[in-house]
Amino acid sequence: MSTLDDQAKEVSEDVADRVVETPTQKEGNQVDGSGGFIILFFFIGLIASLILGWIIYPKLLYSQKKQPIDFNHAIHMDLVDDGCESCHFFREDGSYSGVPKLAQCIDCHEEVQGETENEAVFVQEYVQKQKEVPWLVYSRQPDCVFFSHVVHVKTAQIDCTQCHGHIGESTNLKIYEENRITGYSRDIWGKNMSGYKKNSWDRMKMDDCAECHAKEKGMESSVQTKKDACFVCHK
Amino acid sequence: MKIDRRSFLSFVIGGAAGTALSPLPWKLTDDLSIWTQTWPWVPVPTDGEVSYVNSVCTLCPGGCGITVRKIDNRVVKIEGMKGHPVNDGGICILGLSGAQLLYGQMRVREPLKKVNGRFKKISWDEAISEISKKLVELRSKGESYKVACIAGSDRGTVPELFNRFLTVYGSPNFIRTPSIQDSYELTLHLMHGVQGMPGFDVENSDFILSFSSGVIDGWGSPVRMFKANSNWRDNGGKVIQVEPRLSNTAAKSDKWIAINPGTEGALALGLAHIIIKESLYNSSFVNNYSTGFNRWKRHVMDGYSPEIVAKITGIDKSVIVSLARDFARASKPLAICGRGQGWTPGSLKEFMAVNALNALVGNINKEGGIWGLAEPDYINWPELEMDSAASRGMQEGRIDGAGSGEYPHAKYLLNRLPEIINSAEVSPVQALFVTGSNPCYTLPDTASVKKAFERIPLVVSFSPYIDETAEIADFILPNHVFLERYEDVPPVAGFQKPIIGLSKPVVDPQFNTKHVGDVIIQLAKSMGDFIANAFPWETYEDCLQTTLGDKWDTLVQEGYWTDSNFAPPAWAQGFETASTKFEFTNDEINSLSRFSPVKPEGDEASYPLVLIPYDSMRLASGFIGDPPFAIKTVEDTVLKGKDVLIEINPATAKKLGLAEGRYANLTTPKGSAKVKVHLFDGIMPGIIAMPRGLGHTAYDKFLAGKGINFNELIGPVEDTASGHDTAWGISAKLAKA
Amino acid sequence: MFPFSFEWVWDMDHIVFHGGLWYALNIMGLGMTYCIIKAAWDTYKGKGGHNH
Amino acid sequence: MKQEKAKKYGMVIDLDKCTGCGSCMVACMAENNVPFREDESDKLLSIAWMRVYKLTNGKPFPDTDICYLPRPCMHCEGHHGHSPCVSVCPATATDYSEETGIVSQIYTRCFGCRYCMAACPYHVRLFNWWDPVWPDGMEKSLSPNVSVRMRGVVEKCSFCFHRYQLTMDKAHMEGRRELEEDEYQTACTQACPAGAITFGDLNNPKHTVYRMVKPDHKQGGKPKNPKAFRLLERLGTNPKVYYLTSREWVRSMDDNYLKNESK
Amino acid sequence: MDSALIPRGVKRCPTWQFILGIVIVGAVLLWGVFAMLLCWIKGLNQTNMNTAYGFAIWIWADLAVIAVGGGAFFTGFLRYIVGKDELKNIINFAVLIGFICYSSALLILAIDIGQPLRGWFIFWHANVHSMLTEVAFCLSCYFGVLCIEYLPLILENRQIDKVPFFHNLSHNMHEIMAVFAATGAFLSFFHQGSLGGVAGVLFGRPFGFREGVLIWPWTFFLFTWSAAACGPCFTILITKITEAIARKKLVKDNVIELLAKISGWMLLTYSVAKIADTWYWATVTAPSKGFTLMDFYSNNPLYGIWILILEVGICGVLPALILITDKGRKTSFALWAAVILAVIGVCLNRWVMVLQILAVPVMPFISWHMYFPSWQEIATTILPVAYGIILIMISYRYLPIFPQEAELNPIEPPTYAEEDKQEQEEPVETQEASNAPEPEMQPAEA
Repeated sequence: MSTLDDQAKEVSEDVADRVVETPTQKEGNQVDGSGGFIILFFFIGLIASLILGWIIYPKLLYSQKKQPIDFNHAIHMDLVDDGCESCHFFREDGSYSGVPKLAQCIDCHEEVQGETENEAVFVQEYVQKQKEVPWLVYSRQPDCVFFSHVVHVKTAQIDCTQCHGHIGESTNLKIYEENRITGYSRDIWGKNMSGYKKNSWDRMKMDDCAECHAKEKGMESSVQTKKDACFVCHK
Repeated sequence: MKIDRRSFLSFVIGGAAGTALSPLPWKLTDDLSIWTQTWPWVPVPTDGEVSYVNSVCTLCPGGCGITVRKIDNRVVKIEGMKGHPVNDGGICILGLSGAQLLYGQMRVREPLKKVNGRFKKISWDEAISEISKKLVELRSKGESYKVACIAGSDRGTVPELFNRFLTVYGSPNFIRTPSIQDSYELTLHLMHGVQGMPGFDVENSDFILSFSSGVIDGWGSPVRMFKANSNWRDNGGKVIQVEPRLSNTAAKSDKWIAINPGTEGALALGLAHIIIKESLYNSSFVNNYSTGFNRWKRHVMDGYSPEIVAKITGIDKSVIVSLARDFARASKPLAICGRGQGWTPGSLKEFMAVNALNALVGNINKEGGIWGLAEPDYINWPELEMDSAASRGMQEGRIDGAGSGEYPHAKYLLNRLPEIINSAEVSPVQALFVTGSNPCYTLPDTASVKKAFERIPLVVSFSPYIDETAEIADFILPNHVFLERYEDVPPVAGFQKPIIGLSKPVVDPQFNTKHVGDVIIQLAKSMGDFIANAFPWETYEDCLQTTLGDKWDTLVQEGYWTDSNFAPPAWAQGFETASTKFEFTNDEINSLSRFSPVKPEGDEASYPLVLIPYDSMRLASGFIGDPPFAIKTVEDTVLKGKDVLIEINPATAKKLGLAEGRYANLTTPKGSAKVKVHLFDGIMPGIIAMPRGLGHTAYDKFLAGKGINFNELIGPVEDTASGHDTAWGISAKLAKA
Repeated sequence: MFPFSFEWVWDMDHIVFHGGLWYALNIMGLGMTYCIIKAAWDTYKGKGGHNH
Repeated sequence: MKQEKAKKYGMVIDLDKCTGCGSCMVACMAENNVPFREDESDKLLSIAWMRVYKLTNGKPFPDTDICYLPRPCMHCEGHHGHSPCVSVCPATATDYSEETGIVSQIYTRCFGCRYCMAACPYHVRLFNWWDPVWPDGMEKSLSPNVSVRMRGVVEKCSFCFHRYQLTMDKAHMEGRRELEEDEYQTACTQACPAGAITFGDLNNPKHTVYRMVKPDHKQGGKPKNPKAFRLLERLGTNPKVYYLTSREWVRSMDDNYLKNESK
Repeated sequence: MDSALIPRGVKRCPTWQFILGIVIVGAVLLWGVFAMLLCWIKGLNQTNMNTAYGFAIWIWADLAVIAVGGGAFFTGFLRYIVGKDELKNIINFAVLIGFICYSSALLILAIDIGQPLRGWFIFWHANVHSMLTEVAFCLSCYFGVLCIEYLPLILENRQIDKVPFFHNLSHNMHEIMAVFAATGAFLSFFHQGSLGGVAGVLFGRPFGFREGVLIWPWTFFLFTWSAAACGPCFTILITKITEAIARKKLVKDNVIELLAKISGWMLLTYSVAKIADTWYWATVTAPSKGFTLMDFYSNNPLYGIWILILEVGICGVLPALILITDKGRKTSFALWAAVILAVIGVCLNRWVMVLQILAVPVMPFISWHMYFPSWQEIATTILPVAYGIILIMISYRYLPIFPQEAELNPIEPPTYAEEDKQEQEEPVETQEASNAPEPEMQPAEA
């Protein structure tokens, strides 16, 4: 951060210099100055801005947040019978429970299990105080989105990894990178700033939903887009 | 190395090119637009598990079943309960706004005590002990009868707890707020010999003759009446509305008959005249199951010929005659009365005249008719043991004079109280409890009500909301709102079957409030001895559960209990009068003053117009004020900005030089107000109408300060027969402002 | 706007509309590019300035 | 996945039964997180997806009559889904679904040009002139099923589409693809104490609305029911909200007519 | 002080006068900017728009400003495509006016939309069936063209022109200007039309709706036509005003007259078409939707049939007749009156096609909607006027906008080196046009 600030200052000082200089230069300067020199400056500008845009900007844009508890999915997966749905279950009305509530955790974690420090903190800070864990949800979508897990998981039989990747096999939770402007996780735009994605779970923007809907569902119910209607994924 | 202008320009161009090739501008643009979609100051409702809780709405006496939709522990929406005998899924505008009365700004969030004119926080224990001390002091002075309680109802455990407390404390002054219930109860008592409330089998009637009753404007149990109205539409039932103004009921009725206000009783007697004259009455009922017919007939035949009635009511003679014939010839005709939503009792003789119509056509105690429903009998608490102080206090007459002297039949006469207090040297009421009511708003002549209340040294309000009465109280001990508390809901206004509902806590109390039942129990316990002993329950919930006994489980599960086998008693058994017959008249009735149209207060010369109130479903005018959603739906021809619009016939307006939307000064003998004018063809010339439910000074910013409270402009007019308030309007003057 | 955006449909409406659009944008873009490059070339060749 | 038969959700409102009580309006507000402000008496600034108009016959006392006309979004089908508003939206923020017949409005897409408001003759489209504000604590009554609209966008009645989504979830959970008639009902329909509103699939012969306004092909597709009409049908908006009335003067207000035209 | 920047061979007012002018107009501009910021920060509740008036004065201003800015494309079209070479003497100014009009239009749109930060959705998520999309695309593109056309003018500033690259760039751009102009004309044809289409496609609004060909309603063509007719009139009007204020002739009469003549014929044919359109609409289109013509012009306090007569007759046919006659064009008063009427006419037409559409009740049980703009709306609408005046002041002072100026107003000593003396240069660029003398040009020589 500090480096950028400094740079910015330098640049602005440069500008100031130039501005003061300009009126004094007058016509005399017009003829000199070699073409190569100019091109060099072009490249300096080009590279500086590329660095700014590709490297510094992402650093500035995302804040790094640690999860309150470093949850180990892998361990839990070994212990449960029903895969992801053991904890991330469906309610009877077809709604999806999402991130488990403390009440579910307490079923097993009434007492400290194992010896990790994480576990101790969890039981002390949350279980005993009956406080919900403020999990940071990597896949949290904007409020305007209606995502039906039941349709995707039960009806279309889509594997959880298709969107969520292999988080179920992870032993710890990665740093949550929050977009300072939008407040959403970096996982929505994708780790790659250019928006390039290798895996189906690398990005969770509307176009990714639309792409799959066009391919798999082949609906043409929208009069405007000849694709799936807006009021399918939006509320 | 010299950096000149061109180099710099080159640098800038390079920078621009690089920036364009980097994600910065594109992602920033995208993110900024996402930022506008998730502005931090726009709330995002949290998701959670959906659950539904069945309960009963107690915002009005309608007793509708509600299904409350919750997300985790939040009330998100209130819906009508499907299958509930009263409302079967339907719900009124006030019930729908109920969640706003739970979370709104009008809530009193903790017990408050007025110190030097301003409310200060106080703990529950302190508040109760201070009140208790004051009560003990009064009692020890032998002034226990100077304690009074004003309640919105006298049925159900909470009013009964108050009543019990007062009794064992030594005061007969439990007072119910006035409504048409007073008049109907008296009518039933005198004519049917039944102690109880009327049940109207409106659903099965095929001809409704309504004397200014707001059948679909909130009369009775509103949702039930809406449903009945739709039934009539489907099944060919007829509704005739007799009313000076084209109310929604009048507009939706099959025929609207405009009548001079206050003369409805005369019309009823006029109809009776024709029915008798043309022998259209049900002779089997009249001859075998009624008494006093001939005596009453004379009175009707002498005084109420169509010509006379036409003159009094302003209705064409032929209309009266054909109406009488249609009514009598319908298979299940039902005449009902009580103006608007029934907030004022009205003239007893008018009620009796209307009820006599039902008797004439024999539509009493049978399908599609009216019958008396006995008082609910589920509250069977242990006999009270009274000490001498209590007995002494109970022997004092009621402060409002009800039940003795001039007013032998009235149970409660709250309308008389302000005058009594204001005219006494020292207020005869030294301590006042107010629960489930807002007399400083709902009683006529609010200025004198407030003045009287200010003369009472101790006023305790149990309102969960900061209403007008709470504002002038010395203590506010906020009750839970209906979504936070248990309470039994005794039979519903006008419902034809005995039914008990149970209001349940849907969410935990949001604030530091306490169930009013618990407060009374705690208060009693703090006073020791007989008083404490009269309340053998730990908590109100305990009391309620014990009281309801075997009905408790049904109530918790279903939300209501109803006597499904109930049928009205047959004509032979239906009347508990001395004659065991329906009594058109008897000595007692005869001794009361005769029917005469009630004149509005004020002289015609200075007040050439007549101001009447009207009720609207969109404006809660009872002890609860309109929540934000409800007030939002009020039309701009009723309320514009902070101004109320007065309905006036264009012809009358023209005479007064008033135009649509213009300001005018409205003056009555009781007060004056600046109002706007709304030209409305549906109102009789010479009459102006104003909605009830506006002009609150308390509540939240969404309601306070909007419009004028009709009750500020009217005073009570005592019914010579019963002592109840019978004012239906007041003389008024309207002038350009 | 682009064939990969959600709203794009391969139909006449889009082809005609965006065809026109891209045609205009290209003329402007290419025209300006031509002018700039030619101006740079001319300058390099020593044209312009006071002497015209 | 097999495509189900297209639905055409529509509404029939019986004006003879409507009492003008306002329940539908508040049911809608409470269901759809509609904001409220201190002064809502300027109805042209007030947001109410369902608005009840008060019609008068204009006759002097005592022949005056009034009738209430609840007006949700008509979800016009127009010509092949080109309702007046859908085709004009420059950013595809509003759309017509052939699957349900519902005109959708996506608040996060809308950038507030208000062209759709100019296009809609029913004034069902409402603009958020202000930031929505819930006094402290009142945001607790907000429903998570409907997104809250920010300032600067247009909103309108959605036929409570979120209810469709939720019941569809339930159906999928139970392995069904089709909904029962009573499973998906709008908030106003459910709340109406007079039972004046009926909602359902106009394409489904099993649904009540279908029977109520069944088209008569001999009459050019107008409903057989002589009491039925739609608002401003002559404009070609092809709305999916039908009204029933037995009053002739109300009927004459369903559209604009020239003097010499007989209804 | 700024003499080095002033073009050769012409005289300009003293700097202090110039700055004073800028400051006065600048104050108005700042007022507008303040109102604009209010609208952005507090939202559109600052306006008097409402559910009935989703479009209001801004959209009218937008349409009007684009219509009168149509002079740029049409003059360009005549000059470069048709080959009316004389028009090269006014094309610069036409371009400048067009540039001002279009940039103002874009600015107003940016204020008008509820979510300015999402404005780009109209491009990215374009719905090609919406006339507004067409407007947005063509408007932005054409604004690009105007920038391209305006750029060489800037480059011709005495100082900038000294830079060989800029000189060459300007030269090269002139070389292929015909291509740009053609593209501009193409784009303009569509966006002027689409603006008409905006109203014409509203089949829920019988007052605005028109039949047409394919996807284009008749208003599409009428708008293009009227912009082509009235745009040049506005160019002439502003030229005349500028001349009046500068108190010298800037464009030769034959140029003005040529443009006026073409405008006149355009306006006449437009008026005929408009009358035909109105006739068809009043007798066929509207009645099919249950409306008579008078339904649209009665029962309200403002919109009467006078508005139609004023628009089509007094501000349409009348100026057209003046402009097509040689005498009319040559009579100063008549020319002034004609161009003013034509401009009023086209602005009135745009008002009617935006605001009257919304004022007319469509549901039979509602009444007319009346509207008056809030001060914020007025200020933001005046903002572009102030901005335009400032831009004209600056451009006139420093750029060779009028190629004939030097010829028409020769300066005594043909050298210009000593600009310090101010002679009796008239006060230039005070925005009051009203008190300027009749533009019977007295060449401003000593």
